[in-house]
Amino acid sequence: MTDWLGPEEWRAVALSLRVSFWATLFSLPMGILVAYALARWSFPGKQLVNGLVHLPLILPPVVTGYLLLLGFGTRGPIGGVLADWGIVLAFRWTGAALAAAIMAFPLMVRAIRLSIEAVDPRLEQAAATLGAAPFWVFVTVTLPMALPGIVAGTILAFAKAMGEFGATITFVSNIPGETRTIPSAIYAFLQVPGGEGSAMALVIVSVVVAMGALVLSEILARRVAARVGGA
Amino acid sequence: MTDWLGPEEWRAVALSLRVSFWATLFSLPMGILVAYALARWSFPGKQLVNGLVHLPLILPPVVTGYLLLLGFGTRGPIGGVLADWGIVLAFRWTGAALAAAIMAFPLMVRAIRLSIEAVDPRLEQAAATLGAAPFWVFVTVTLPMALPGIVAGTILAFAKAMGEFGATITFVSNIPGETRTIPSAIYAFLQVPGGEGSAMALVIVSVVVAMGALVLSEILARRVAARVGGA
Amino acid sequence: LGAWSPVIAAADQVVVFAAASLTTALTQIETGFEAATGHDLVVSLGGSSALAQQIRQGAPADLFISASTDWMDALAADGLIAPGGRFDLLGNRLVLIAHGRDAARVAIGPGLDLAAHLGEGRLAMALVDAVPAGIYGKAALTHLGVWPALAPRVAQTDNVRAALALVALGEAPYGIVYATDANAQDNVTIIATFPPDSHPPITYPVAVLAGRGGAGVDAFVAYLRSDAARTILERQGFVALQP
Amino acid sequence: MLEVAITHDFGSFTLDAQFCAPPGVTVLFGRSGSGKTSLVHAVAGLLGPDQGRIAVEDWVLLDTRHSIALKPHRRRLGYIFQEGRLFPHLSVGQNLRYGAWFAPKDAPREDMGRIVDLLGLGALLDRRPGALSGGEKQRVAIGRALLSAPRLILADEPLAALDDARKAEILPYLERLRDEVKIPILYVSHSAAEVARLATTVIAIEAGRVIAQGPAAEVLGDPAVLPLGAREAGALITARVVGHHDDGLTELDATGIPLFLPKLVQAPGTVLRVRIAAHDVILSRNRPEGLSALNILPGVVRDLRTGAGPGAIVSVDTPAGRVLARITRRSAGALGLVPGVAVHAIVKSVSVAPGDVGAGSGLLA
Amino acid sequence: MLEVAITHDFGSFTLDAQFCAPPGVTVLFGRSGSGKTSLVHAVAGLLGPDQGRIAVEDWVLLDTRHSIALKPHRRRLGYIFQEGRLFPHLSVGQNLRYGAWFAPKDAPREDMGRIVDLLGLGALLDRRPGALSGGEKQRVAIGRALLSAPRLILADEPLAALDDARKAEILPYLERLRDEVKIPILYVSHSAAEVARLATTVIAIEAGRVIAQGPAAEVLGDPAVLPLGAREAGALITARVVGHHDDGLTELDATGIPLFLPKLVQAPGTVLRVRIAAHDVILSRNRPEGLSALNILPGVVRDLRTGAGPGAIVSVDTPAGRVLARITRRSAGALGLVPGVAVHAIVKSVSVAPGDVGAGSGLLA
Ligand SMILES: Nc1ncnc2c1ncn2[C@@H]1O[C@H](COP(=O)(O)OP(=O)(O)OP(=O)(O)O)[C@@H](O)[C@H]1O
Ligand SMILES: Nc1ncnc2c1ncn2[C@@H]1O[C@H](COP(=O)(O)OP(=O)(O)OP(=O)(O)O)[C@@H](O)[C@H]1O
Ligand SMILES: [Mg+2]
Ligand SMILES: [Mg+2]
Repeated sequence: MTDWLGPEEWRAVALSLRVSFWATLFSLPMGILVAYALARWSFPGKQLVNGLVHLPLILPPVVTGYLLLLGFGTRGPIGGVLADWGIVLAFRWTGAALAAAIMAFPLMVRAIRLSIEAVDPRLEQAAATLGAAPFWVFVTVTLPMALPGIVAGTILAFAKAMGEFGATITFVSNIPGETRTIPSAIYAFLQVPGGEGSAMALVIVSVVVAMGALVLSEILARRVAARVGGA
Repeated sequence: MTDWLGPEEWRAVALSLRVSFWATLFSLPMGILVAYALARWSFPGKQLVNGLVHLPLILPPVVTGYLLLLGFGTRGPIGGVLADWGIVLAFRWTGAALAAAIMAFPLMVRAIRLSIEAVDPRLEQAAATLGAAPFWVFVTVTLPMALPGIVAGTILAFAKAMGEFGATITFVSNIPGETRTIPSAIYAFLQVPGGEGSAMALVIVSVVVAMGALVLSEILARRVAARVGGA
Repeated sequence: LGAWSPVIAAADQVVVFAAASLTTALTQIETGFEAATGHDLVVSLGGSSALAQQIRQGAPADLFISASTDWMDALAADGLIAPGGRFDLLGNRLVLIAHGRDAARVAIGPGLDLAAHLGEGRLAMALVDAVPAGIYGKAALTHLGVWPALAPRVAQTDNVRAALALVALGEAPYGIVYATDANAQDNVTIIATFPPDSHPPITYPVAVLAGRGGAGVDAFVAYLRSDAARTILERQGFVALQP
Repeated sequence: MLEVAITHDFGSFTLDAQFCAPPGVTVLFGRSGSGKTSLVHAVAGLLGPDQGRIAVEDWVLLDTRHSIALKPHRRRLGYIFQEGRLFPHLSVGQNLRYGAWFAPKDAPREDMGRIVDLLGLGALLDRRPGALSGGEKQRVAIGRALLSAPRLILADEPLAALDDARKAEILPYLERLRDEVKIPILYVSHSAAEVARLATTVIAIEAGRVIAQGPAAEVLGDPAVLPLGAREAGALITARVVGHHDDGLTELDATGIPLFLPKLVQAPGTVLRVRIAAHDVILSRNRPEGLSALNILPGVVRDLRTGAGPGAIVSVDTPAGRVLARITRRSAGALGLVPGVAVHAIVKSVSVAPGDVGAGSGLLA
Repeated sequence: MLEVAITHDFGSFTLDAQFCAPPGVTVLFGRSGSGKTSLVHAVAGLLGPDQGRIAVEDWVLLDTRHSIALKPHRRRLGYIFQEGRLFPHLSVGQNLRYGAWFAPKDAPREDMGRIVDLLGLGALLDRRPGALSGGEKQRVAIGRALLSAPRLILADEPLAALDDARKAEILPYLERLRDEVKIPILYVSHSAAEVARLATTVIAIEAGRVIAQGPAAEVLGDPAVLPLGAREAGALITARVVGHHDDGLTELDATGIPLFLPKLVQAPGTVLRVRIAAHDVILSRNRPEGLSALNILPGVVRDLRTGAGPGAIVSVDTPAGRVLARITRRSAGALGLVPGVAVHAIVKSVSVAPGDVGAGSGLLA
């Protein structure tokens, strides 16, 4: 089946996996933090943070990509600062990961937030009376109890990252081996006569990968729920 | 401020609101049903349903739009049947609503599912012993207890519908007044040199609308949670 | 070359940002160029507007091949193009297509009553104010005097391939696309070709970007002008403009 | 008549129990973890046992052999859960009315106002369960079950969270429910006082099995059958109300023997059960004089059991029925108690409440 | 010494309570909804009262005037909640060890194995709380709090869900905790038996206010102070273990009067408190002979209170201390009981357990 997808396409698949993996991994701690803050704290500007997090969902992806380009491009205010530190995002796979992470972030945060909100605060109180400081209450009670939602949110974010196109191609372009993810490759194929077959092959690959992740997450979540359940 | 946005753009805003509103409203019952089934039932093919629901998230939007075109176009198997009943989706705002609904569906289902899973089954048992048949248990206990998640999922879906572009333009193209939503208009502006200003005006409108919905949902959810809370 | 290049081999790496409609042609040109010169060609394909914006934001491109002159002009105005580095690579023809393998041809002229042909159906075009194929199509229909009648019946897509797909699927009975797209598509028939004078000339300009250059870039520019490239482009249905 | 016969394997724990619950209150009695809640769950349909049959008269709720298993909502139960399980999104009033929404139109109903008064919930109707104290929650749970027009009441330690005063207020209501409405009540309790006061039938459970069952008087009156240690021993005897005296005492007649109790509400002629706990009885060879205790039953020692401890249980046959006394072996020896010896059982009158020692309401001696 | 003085307005309910809890067990006693749990929450830091001060010795937990309010996790409490609150995602063993993870290294610790044995949790360590019975859950909750090396134990009706046998097993442990470890225990209970057995100090709460507080002997022994109805009345007297007899009885000396109890574990010489419930006392003008009751205390009537009911409470001064007797007005009249009259208080020996009537463990008479 080596000729089923060409080497270029396999590179796109590998790149998409890498981009989605790192995008998900890096946004997870931030996602948990933001979800927790939105679920349990009240602070000035909370609605603003909430709005910012959801922005990528509301905006057309092209706009998000455009804004990323303006902000994180080599000439952008943030991109310039990062470049001085040796971190280059523009037109790199790291930028693709950033775009994917930002696009997937609202989904991740929503899922985690809902499951944190569902944790019974009375259990957190019980942990506090047993001497657990807020951080440890979070680590030993809130986090494990919210695990099904965290798993769900993570996989959702991964799936979204695998499918992200508009923001990615606008921000980091479509450079083979560097930023040409599966969706970008599909786009390129669809732009030329006769490319539909190759596009479909890539669609199938990405569906298989994402479905695999999804089924895995269901199994994980069920196992976790069985452990936690029947309180 | 009438000249801040042209009449064309105001039409796009009105259309986007209409499309998102109906997309959300129509997918809500279905979303609740699917979320409940995934949360509480086990049936053969459950993983398949779960996968199908998430498909629009995984696929590049263009592919989803193309598949919609194949299935729901006037010549498509489903579109043909619907056309016989007088329901035309192709090139209509109704089609735009369908595309938006399908793209937003995974987000809605995930949020609702998580909050249904968080409802204590022992309360549902208690309702059953008091004579409530499963449907009534659902309506009087599960649904109200899951309300914060349902509100969250609905608003998430609405926000997503407001931002949907790729699938919509591929499925129903861009017909002013009929299918030219805010994102289509923004995209068009961004394609021509010097169009960024007009694009940004529309971005601001859509951000304001979606943020309004978001803040509203937070307030609603908080009120609901306060009613349910402290069990 | 910029700091971007992760591997700097003995041979140069040439980065080309090109309109997505050139995908197949550039894939073949890449193979030929790399075999012939030993340089490494990297092609990033996308919408001309997105690519131009990226170049404005400092994208590490050596060359830009645009599907319209507008964006090239805009870059030129910004001073992002190397002086003397711009030329028109190729041209294209705009055609009217119909659904089906053997639709009847029509004559394009002042008497064309496309609206009657359409009936309840739609005319598929790329975005008429934004995407080059749509802009050219609108110009042609305006030139023919039928635009006001047709405007409400146009289904605009975000790119010309999507317009082609609508016709191929029969969702729209007619469409206006490039000849290059229509040639390769089953299930559509070119029923007329718009006269070149009915719309601004369709050209794909190429430019070396400001501050770029070197042996690799020079070699690629030379290759683009070669017969080998010309053959490839013409096989795709383009009109090669450079001798 | 509720008939239950089920087996279920929990892995680490096996339930294997058969019992019949005639009309009235059937108390499931047993230590923590013995399987009481699991049995009640099976009756409610919340636990689907591996095998078994559950029926109320000829209305079959479960029969695994014939693949019958009514869904919980068709069983028309009023289940008072061990942990309340109030609906947090509904007000107290809505919680109380919940069951009535689903009850058949023609089902006999309790009056909402009456139950609210009885349970002291009047001031709480608009509150949410989240803002209630533990005992308040449990009272709402009781009210909710009673108001659902059930054909069978299941109560899992419904009074454990209540103070004695509140218990004393609610118990008579449960008694009336038992006596007036002909619905079986399956009642889980740890409290001997509650058991004595309410039980028509007692089912003793140990490690998932029924180790004793029968009429309350029998199970609680026979120390050999009683599984839970002599502490719970006591006898139930039947008496008729003779009349009410001016000093607040009610006189009963227990087959010729007068008994005095704090004023009862029952009309003269009413027949009652009274419980005499074994640890409340003092024995005397001579008829004692000049004591503050008003109730003295003459009788004959029937038998005497001693265990490993310092105690002994003496059964005394009196005209009113058998009475048990828990005394020390030392006293038994000192008084020369052997079967056939005539003795007087001195009963502290307060102990002779309407079946109830622990939760009686008046002052007496 | 725990000092609490807080006010808090719940809207429909106002808490306004001041009390001191000296070392030992301080029982909060009051009816459902009186504010007991709210008070305990305030001590734990789970409720931030509008105003007030809470301190253990000179360690201030809360002082609204100086804006001090320690976070719950800094208060080093072992809180046994009314509703268990076990961690559902941890096994029973992990639940038990939870508090120890956070306790200071040098804090004095209970031995895990001992507590596990005591609470009968050995077989449950690998289970999850979801698969436990109600009583099992509560036992785990008790163990979890005890194992967290607390400086103050808060217990909100910890034994309500347990059967008498299990209660009887755990109570002595709580007693030992009270006597051996010098940590204050704040204990909410409805059960007079538990109160009598454990309480050093009793705080009676009614509608959010403290209506009586003081040493247990005083509050429980004075029917005028006792808020909760005469049923709970009883006297506490102090006695010293004299020796253990062969027939399983332990002899005590209460200021010259011998008392016999079922075998106790305490060594001769130990000083104990024993409770004599008013309703377990029979009065006699003459010294009674030939009775199975072993414990008879001579004394003099101090006073006699009658209420609206048929009962009377007689205080009798005996050499061992004041004893209360609950008798009928009729008997009081018949025996001619007025202050100054000499009487004998006949106490059913089983009633004289180590402070505990309701949960005593042996047979006696
Ligand atoms: N959050 C709240 N809002 C309003 N009222 C409340 C709130 N929490 C408790 N209450 C009320 O305060 C009173 C005291 O409650 P608390 O839980 O302290 O009672 P308690 O003495 O522990 O009762 P129980 O013995 O039934 O557990 C109750 O009347 C209760 O309804
Ligand atoms: N889902 C389960 N899986 C395994 N064991 C279980 C499960 N549910 C209950 N058990 C076990 O079954 C036994 C009986 O539990 P049950 O709740 O019926 O006891 P109970 O008699 O009601 O006790 P309590 O008086 O403490 O409420 C217990 O040992 C318990 O641990
Ligand atoms: Mg139970
Ligand atoms: Mg309480």
